[in-house]
Amino acid sequence: MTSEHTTPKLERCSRQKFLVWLSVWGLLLAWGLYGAFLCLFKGLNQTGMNNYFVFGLWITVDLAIIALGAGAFFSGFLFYILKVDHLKDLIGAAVVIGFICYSGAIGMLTIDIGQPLRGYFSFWHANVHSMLTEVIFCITCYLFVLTIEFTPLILENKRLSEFPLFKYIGENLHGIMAVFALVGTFLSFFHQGSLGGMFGVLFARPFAYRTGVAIWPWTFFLFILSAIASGPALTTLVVWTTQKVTGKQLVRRSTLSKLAKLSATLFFVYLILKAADTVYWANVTAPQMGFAFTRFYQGPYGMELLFLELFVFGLLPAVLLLIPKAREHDFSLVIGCLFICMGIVLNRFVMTVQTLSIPVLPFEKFVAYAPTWQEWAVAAAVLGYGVIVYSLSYRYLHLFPREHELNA
Amino acid sequence: MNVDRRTFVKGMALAGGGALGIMLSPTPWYLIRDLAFWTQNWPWVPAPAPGEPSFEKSICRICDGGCGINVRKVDMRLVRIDGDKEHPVNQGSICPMGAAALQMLYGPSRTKVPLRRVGPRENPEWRPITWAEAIREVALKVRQLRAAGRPHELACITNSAHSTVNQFFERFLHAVGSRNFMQMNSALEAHSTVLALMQGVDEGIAYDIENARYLLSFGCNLLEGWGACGRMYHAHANRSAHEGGNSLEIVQIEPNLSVTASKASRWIPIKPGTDAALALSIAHVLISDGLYDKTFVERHTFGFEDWKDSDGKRRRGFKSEVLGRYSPRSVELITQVPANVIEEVAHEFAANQPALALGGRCDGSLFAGIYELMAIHSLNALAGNLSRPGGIFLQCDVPLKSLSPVKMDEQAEQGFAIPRSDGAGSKEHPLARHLPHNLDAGKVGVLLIHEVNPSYALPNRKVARAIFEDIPYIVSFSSFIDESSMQADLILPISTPLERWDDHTGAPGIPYPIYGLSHPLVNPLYESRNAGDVLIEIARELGGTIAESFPWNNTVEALRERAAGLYESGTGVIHTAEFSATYMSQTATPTEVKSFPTFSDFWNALVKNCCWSDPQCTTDQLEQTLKTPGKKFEFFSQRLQKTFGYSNDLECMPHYHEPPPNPQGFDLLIMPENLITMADNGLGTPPLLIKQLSNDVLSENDLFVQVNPITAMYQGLKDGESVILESPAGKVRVRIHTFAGVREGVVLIPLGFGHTAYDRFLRNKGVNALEIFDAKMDTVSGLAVWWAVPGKIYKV
Amino acid sequence: MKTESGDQRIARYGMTIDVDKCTGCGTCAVVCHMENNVPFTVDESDKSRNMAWMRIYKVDNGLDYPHVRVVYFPRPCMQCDHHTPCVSVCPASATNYDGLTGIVDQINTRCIGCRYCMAACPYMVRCFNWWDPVWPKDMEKHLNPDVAPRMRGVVEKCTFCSHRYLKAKDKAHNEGRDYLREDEYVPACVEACPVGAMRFGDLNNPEHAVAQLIQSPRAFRLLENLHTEPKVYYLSSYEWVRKLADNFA
Amino acid sequence: MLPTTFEFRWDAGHMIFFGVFYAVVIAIFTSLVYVAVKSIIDVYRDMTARNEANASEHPEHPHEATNEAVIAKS
Amino acid sequence: MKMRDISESQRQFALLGGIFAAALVVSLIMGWILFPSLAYARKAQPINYNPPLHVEQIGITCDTCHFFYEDGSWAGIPTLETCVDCHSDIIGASPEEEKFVNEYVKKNREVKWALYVKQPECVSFSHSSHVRMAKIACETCHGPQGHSDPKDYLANRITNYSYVVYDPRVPLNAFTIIRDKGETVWGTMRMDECTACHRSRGTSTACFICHK
Repeated sequence: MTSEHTTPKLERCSRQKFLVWLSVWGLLLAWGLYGAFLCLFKGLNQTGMNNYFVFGLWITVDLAIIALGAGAFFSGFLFYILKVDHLKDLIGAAVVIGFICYSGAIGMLTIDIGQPLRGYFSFWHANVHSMLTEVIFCITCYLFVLTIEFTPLILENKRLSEFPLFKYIGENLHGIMAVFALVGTFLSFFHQGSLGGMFGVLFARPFAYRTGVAIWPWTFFLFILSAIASGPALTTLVVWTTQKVTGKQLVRRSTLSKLAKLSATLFFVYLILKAADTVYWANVTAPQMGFAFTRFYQGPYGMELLFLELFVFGLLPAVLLLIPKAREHDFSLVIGCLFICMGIVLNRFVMTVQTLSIPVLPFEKFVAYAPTWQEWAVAAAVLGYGVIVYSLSYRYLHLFPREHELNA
Repeated sequence: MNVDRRTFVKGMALAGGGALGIMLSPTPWYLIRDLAFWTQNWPWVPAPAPGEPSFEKSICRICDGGCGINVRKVDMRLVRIDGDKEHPVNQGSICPMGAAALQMLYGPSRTKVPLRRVGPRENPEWRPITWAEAIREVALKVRQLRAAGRPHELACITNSAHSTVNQFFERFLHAVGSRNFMQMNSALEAHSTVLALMQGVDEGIAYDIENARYLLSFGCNLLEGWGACGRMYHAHANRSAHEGGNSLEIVQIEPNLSVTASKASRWIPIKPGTDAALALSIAHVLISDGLYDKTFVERHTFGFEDWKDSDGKRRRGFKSEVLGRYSPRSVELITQVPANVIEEVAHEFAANQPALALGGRCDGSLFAGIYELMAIHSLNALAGNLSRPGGIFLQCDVPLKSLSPVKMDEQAEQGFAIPRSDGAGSKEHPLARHLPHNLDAGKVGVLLIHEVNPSYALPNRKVARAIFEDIPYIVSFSSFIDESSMQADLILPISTPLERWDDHTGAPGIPYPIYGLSHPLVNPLYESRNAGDVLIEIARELGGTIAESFPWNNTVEALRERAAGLYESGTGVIHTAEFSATYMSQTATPTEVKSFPTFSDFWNALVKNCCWSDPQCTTDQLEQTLKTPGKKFEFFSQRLQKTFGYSNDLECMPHYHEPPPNPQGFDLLIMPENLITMADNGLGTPPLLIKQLSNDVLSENDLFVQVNPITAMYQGLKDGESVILESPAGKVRVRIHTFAGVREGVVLIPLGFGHTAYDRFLRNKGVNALEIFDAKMDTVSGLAVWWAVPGKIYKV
Repeated sequence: MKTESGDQRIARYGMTIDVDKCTGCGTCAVVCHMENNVPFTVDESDKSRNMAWMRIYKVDNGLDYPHVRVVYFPRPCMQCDHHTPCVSVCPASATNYDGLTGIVDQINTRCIGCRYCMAACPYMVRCFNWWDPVWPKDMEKHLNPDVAPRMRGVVEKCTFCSHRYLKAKDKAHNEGRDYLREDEYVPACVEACPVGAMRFGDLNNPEHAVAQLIQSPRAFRLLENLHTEPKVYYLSSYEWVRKLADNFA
Repeated sequence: MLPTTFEFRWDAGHMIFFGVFYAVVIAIFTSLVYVAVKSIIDVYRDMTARNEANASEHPEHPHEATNEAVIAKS
Repeated sequence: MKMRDISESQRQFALLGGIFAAALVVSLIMGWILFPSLAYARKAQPINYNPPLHVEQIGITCDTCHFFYEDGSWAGIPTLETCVDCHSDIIGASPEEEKFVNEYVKKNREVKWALYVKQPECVSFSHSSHVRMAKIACETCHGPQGHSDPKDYLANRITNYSYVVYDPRVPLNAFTIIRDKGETVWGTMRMDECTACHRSRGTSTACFICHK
C-alpha cells in the first residue's frame, strides 16, 4: 500500500484566493485569542460562569467536539482493524478532523481551568478515583496518538517526502498505523465513556446521577455509543462541505451514504438505550433521591429540551438516514447528519449546564446561564483554528487518495 | 523563503539535537514545577506576617450597649474581636457589627490628618493643616464669639454615651458660657420621661430580664439591637428549656413579622399605632378579672380609683377610665386583635409572674407617644412588678468622683443665663434634656460635632439641612469621613475607641451600675488624637477661666481622678482574668474592690480588665424608685398636670388617641425596619456586613422595601419592580420585594442605607430612609416621633 | 490525636446548629470571614459569585400573613463522611478527607481551578475565586496570619477552622500532652455565636455535648436522602422546619 | 504519576489505573522507537544503495539518477 | 569517483550526525549547568552574624534567642529587642558587630535576616509538635547552623526557596542542590522530604497540617 501511491500534482485555487479564505477565519481566531487573553489576564470573571454554573459554554463545546471528533478513532478502527476498505477515501480527513477537535478541546480546557500553569498537577497528584483524572490522562495520550496518526499525512507531502528520512518515517508510520489505531480506540473508548461518567457519578446531583455497573454509570456507555454514532456524521458533513466549497468530487458518493447509514444505525441503537435509561432514571433513581421527574423541569430549561433531544434531533434524523433513497439526496443526507450532530451537542448541554441549573438544596433556586462574548469568542477561535488547519492540510497534504481518479 | 535543501537539513539536525538535549536536562521540568510554585506565591496576594500572639480586653463603643470584647493581637496588629466571656453585660455574646469593628479601624474611610475646607460647602476641597494650626483656629473662632458677647452661640452635638469625654465637651461649653450642649437621644430615653411622670425619678429605666419568666413586648426588636444587644442575645441564648434554660416566654406584639416575632413564643399581629389601646385593654382584663396585685395598687399607687382633688373637683380614676372605654370587644375594632386573644394574653401575663411589659419599637427609640409608653408601663404597675426580681428597676449611678466645678468668668455667666437654643427645658418642652432635632440653627455661631452624624441620622430633615446651611463655622471631631464631616469647615481626626482612652457608664436596661474603661490597644494609625486632649489644648489656648476649668494634662488623668471615686466607694467587683493565650480558656475571678491594697493596684486591674460592676447595688427598695410627692406610683400624673396645666383628666393618664387620618392619596403606611447588620445611627457599616445582606435587601445600589404580596397586587406592582416611594416629607426611588410577613397596607423600609460619604463599599448604596420620615415632636417629652409615616407607591 | 486515656482515637468532628435559636444575625459568617481572610468586593449583591464560607439562608414556611414564620439556616461545609462527593471527584487531590479528624480540607495551592468539586457538592458550599482577592491598603493589617489568603482561580470552602485544630495541638504539645479537651478546638463561628445556637465537638466522644445533642429527636440533617452523611446537624422542634431539609418525591 | 508521589498507594485502584496507563505509554513509545530505528536504517540503506547505483552506472548527473533509481527500485 | 561519492554521502551523513551531536551536547550543558545557575541568585545576609562565636565560644543555646510563645506558637528569628540585651552597644571587635550596632541598634531598625529554611506563606510548620512532642533536634532540619558561618546562600529567583552550605569545602551551585540536598546542602524542605519523615514515624499526614 505504501509503495504504489504517487504524489501527483494537487490542483488548488490560487494562493491569493486561499489567503483571503484564511484571513477570514484568521480574524475569528484572533478575536478568540483576544477573548482568551482577557480570561487569562483578568481572570474567569470575564465569563458568564458563577458558583452555580461552574461549567458553561466551554464544557458543552468541549464535550461536543470531543464526541464529534470520535470519527477519527472510529473510522480508524473500522479501516485499520476491521479492514472496511471503502473508508480509505476519507481516513485522512477523519484523522485531521479528530486532531483539530482534540487539540481545540484541550486548548479550551487550559483556559477554562482557573490555574492553567498548575494543569500538570492532575498528572502528578492524580486522584485515580476521579473520572476527570481518567479523562485528562486519556485525552492527552489520545491527542499524542492523533499527532502520530497525523504526521504520516504531513510527511507524504510532495516537498517534504523528498527528504529520505521523512519519507521513510512517513512510510514506516503508515506501516504500523494499525497499532496506533488500536491504542487510539482503547483510549477513546475510555475517555468518551469517562466524559459521560463524569456526570453520571455525581450522586449528589439527582438530575445527572445514574446507577450503572461496577464503577461506570450508564452514561459512560451512552456517551461512547453517542460518540461513535455522531463521529461519522460529522466526517460526512465536513467532507460534503469541502466538496461543495472546492467544487471537486473528492470521495465516491456511496462512501458518504454508507458512512451516514452506519452513523444512523448506531444512533438508532443509542436512542433506544437512552430512552430506556431515561425511563429507569425517571421512575427509580431520581425518586429514591427525593426528586419527582417533573421537579427537574420547572426552571429555565424545560421538558422541551428532552423532547428535542430524543425526537427532533434523535428519531427524525436516524429514521431519515436509514431510508436508502433519502440518503441519496444531498439535502436529506446533510440535514440528517447535521441533526445527529445537533442531538449530541444538545445532550452534552443538558448533562452539563442543565444539571447545574437545578437546585438540590430545597431552599436554593433555579438559575439560568448566559455566556459572555469572551466565551463565544474562545469557542469561535476553536472553529477558526479548525477550519484553518483543515484548509491548510487540504491544500498541502494529499487527504483524498481518490481525488484524481474522480476528477480525471 | 527559498532556503535550499542543504541548509534546511542542517537546521533540522541542529534543532533535533538541541531539543533532545533540553528534554534530557532538568531545566524544562524544573521550570514547569517552579512556575507552578510561582502561582502559589504571587506577590500581589497579601501574606500576613506571624508575630507575638496576645489578648487584651476592651469595650466595644459602636453602640451604647457597652459590650466587653476580647481582642486578639499579633505583634501590634489587631486581628480578631470576640465577646468577653467575663463581661457582665454580654457574657461572651457579640453582635456582627462588633465582630467586624476592625474593618472600620483599618478601613479606607478613616480621617488621617486635620483638614480645613477650601471652597464652597457643596463641593469642598480639603487642605491638610497641622494640629497646632487647627487648635489655634478653633480657639480663635470661640474667642471671636466671646468678644462679640455671644458665647451662648457655641453649640455641641455629641453621641448619647455617658462618657468623660462628653462631660469634657459640656464642661468646655459651660466654661465658654453656653448651655447648648446636646446629646443625640439614646434608645430608651423616652422611658425616662415616663418614669419622671409616673414615678417622679430622673433615672434611666432598667429591666431584670434574667429573672423574668414572661416578656410582653410591644414592637421591641429584642433580638435585633433593642437595648444592650449583647445582653439580649445572651438572655435569648439560655432562654429555651431544652438545656436547662429558665424558659423565658416572649410574646411579640407588632404589625410585621420581625426576627423577634419569628423566634417569639407567640406573635400577635396588630394594626400599627394601636399598642396603647391593646395595653389598656389588657389592663381592663387584669382589673375586671381581679388578676392585678391588689396590695401594691392600694398601698403604692395614686389615681387608680376615682378621687377628689384639693379644691373638691371629682376626678376619674385609671380603673374607671380603663373599665369604661377599653373592653376587649371595643379594642378588637381598634387593634384588629381578637378579643379572646387579648384575654388569653392578659391571663398569661398575670399567671407567669414575674412578667415584664416592654415598650419602645425597633431599637427602643421609636414610640407613638408618651401616653402609649405610660399605658405599657402601667401594666407593670398593675402586676406590682416594681423593684422586684424579674421586674422594673432604675439604672443606678456609678459612684465616680465628679469633676471639679467649672470656673466661669463674667462673660460666661451672661452667656450661660441665656436659654438653650434647642428648646429643651423651655416652657414647651419642660421635661426634655437634649433636643438636637429641634435646634434653631440661626442662633448658633460655632458648632462642634463629636462622633455623630447629624446630617445623616437626625430624624428631622429640615433641621438637619438647616444646620449645614445656616451655621457659619462647624468643627467635626470624627474618626471617619462621614456626611457631617464632609460638610464641616474643619475636620479633626479622632482616634477610634481601640486607639484611645475612654470610659462608658451604664448600659441601656441594666439594673446595676457598670463602668467600662477602654485603653489604647494599638498606637493611633494616623495623626488622630483623643477628643478630650484636643479640648484641653483648645481650653489652654483660650486661657483665663476656661483653661482653669481643665486642670488636667490629658484625659487619662481625669479618668484616673474619676475612678478614684470607685475605689473610695469600696463596692463592686472587677473580673480579673488571666489569659492562657488561646481563644477559649481564660480563668476569671470577680475580685472585690476592697481587696485591692492601693488605688494604683485597683487602677491597673481596672485598665487591664476594663470593667467594674456592682451587681449587689440595685434599686430593690420601693422608696428608691417612687419619688413622687405622695411616694406613690401615679396613674394620674400630677407632674404632668402641674407642668402642662391640663384640665381634662384624660390628658394626665395613659390613654389611646386615634391617630390623624392619612392625607389625601397617601393610603399606605411606611414603617422603618432595623437591620442588625446596618448601623442606622449614622456610623459606617463595614464591608463584611454589607456582604451579609441578602440580594432581596440590596441589589447593586438599589434598596428593596418589603410589601405584602396582596398590597403589591392592589398597587399593580410585581416583585423586584422599581418604584417611587413618596411620603408628605419626600420621595425616594426603591424596588419592591414582596414578603408575606409584612402587614397589608404597610411598606417596610430598612434603615442605615443611602450614605454619600465613607468608602466605596458603602457609598451610594440604597437610600436614606429618614428622608421620607421627617419626625414630628412629641407634645409631652419633645422627643422625635417618627415610628411611621403615611405614604404611597407608584411605578417609576 | 489521643484521648485523655491515651489511646489513638479516630475523631469525627461535627457541629450542631439549633435553628430555633438562630436569629440570622450573621455574626458567625462575619467572624468566619474575618478569621479565614475571605475577600469581599465592592458589590456583594451578586450572590452567585460572592465568597461565603458560611452562608445564611432565610427560609419561610410559605404561608400567608399572619401565619408566616421565618427560620435561618447557617450553612458551613458539611464535612461529609460517606463517599465525600467533592473528594471523590477532585482530579488533583486538592481536597481530602482526613481519617483521623473527619475534616475535609482544601489545599488552595494545589487546586487547578477545574471547579468539578463545586458541581459535585449538593450543598453549594464551595465557592470559586473569580477575582484576585484585594483588600484596601490598611485592611491587610487585620488579616489572620494562621490562614493564607487565597489567589484567583482556586476553589475554597469552610474547613472547620482546621488551623485552630493545629493551634490547639500546638498549645497541647507545648504543655506536653497530646489530647485535646472539648473546648480547646472550636471553630470561630461556634465560638462567636451570640445566642449559643452552635455547638462543636467530636461526635465519636460520648462526653462531648454534640455527641449527646445528635441523639435528640430534634436533630436532623440536610439532604439525608442523598446519603452523603454530613457531620453538621440542625436542631428544631418544628415539623415544618425539618420538612425543609430534604427533597421528598 | 510515579510511585514516589505522596498520593500513590499500592492499592487496586492505582495498580489498575497506572498499569493500563503505562501499558499504553509503553506501546506508543516502542512503536515510535521502532519507526525511528527502521527509518534511519532505511535512510542508511537507501544511501548506500544510491552510492552503488552511482558507482555502477557512472551517470553524469547524480541527482536525477537518485530519483529514478529510487522509483525503479521500489 | 566512487570512493569520493561514498565518502561524499557518508561525509554528508556524518556531518548531519555531527551537527546533531554538537547541538545535543551544547543543549545538555545549557540544560544542566547554564540555566540552573541562572535560576538561582546568590545572596548574602544583611549582617554577617557569626554563629560559631555565639554558640561555641559564648555558649548560647538555640532556645535563648529562638523560643516558644506561651500558646505554643514559634517566635522564630529574634527581634532587635532580644539582640539588644547584649548588644546595646559594641562589645566585640568584629566590624560586622559595629555595623550592626550603628546601622540597626542605634537607628532601632529591624534586621531583615534571611532564613535558609523559610517555608512559603502557604505552608504552616509547627515547631511545637516537632520540637516539644517529637523531640527532633534542630540540626535535623536546619543543619549545623550553629557551628559554621555560611558566607552566602542561593535563592531560587522564581520560587525564592533558599539553599545554603555549611561546609566551606562543598561548592554551592545548582548542581549540588539537586544532588545532595539534605546531606551537605540545607534549605527549604519540599513536600517529599517532610512526608517521608512523617510516614516513617507514623504521624498523621493530613493535608491541613502543612497546607495553610
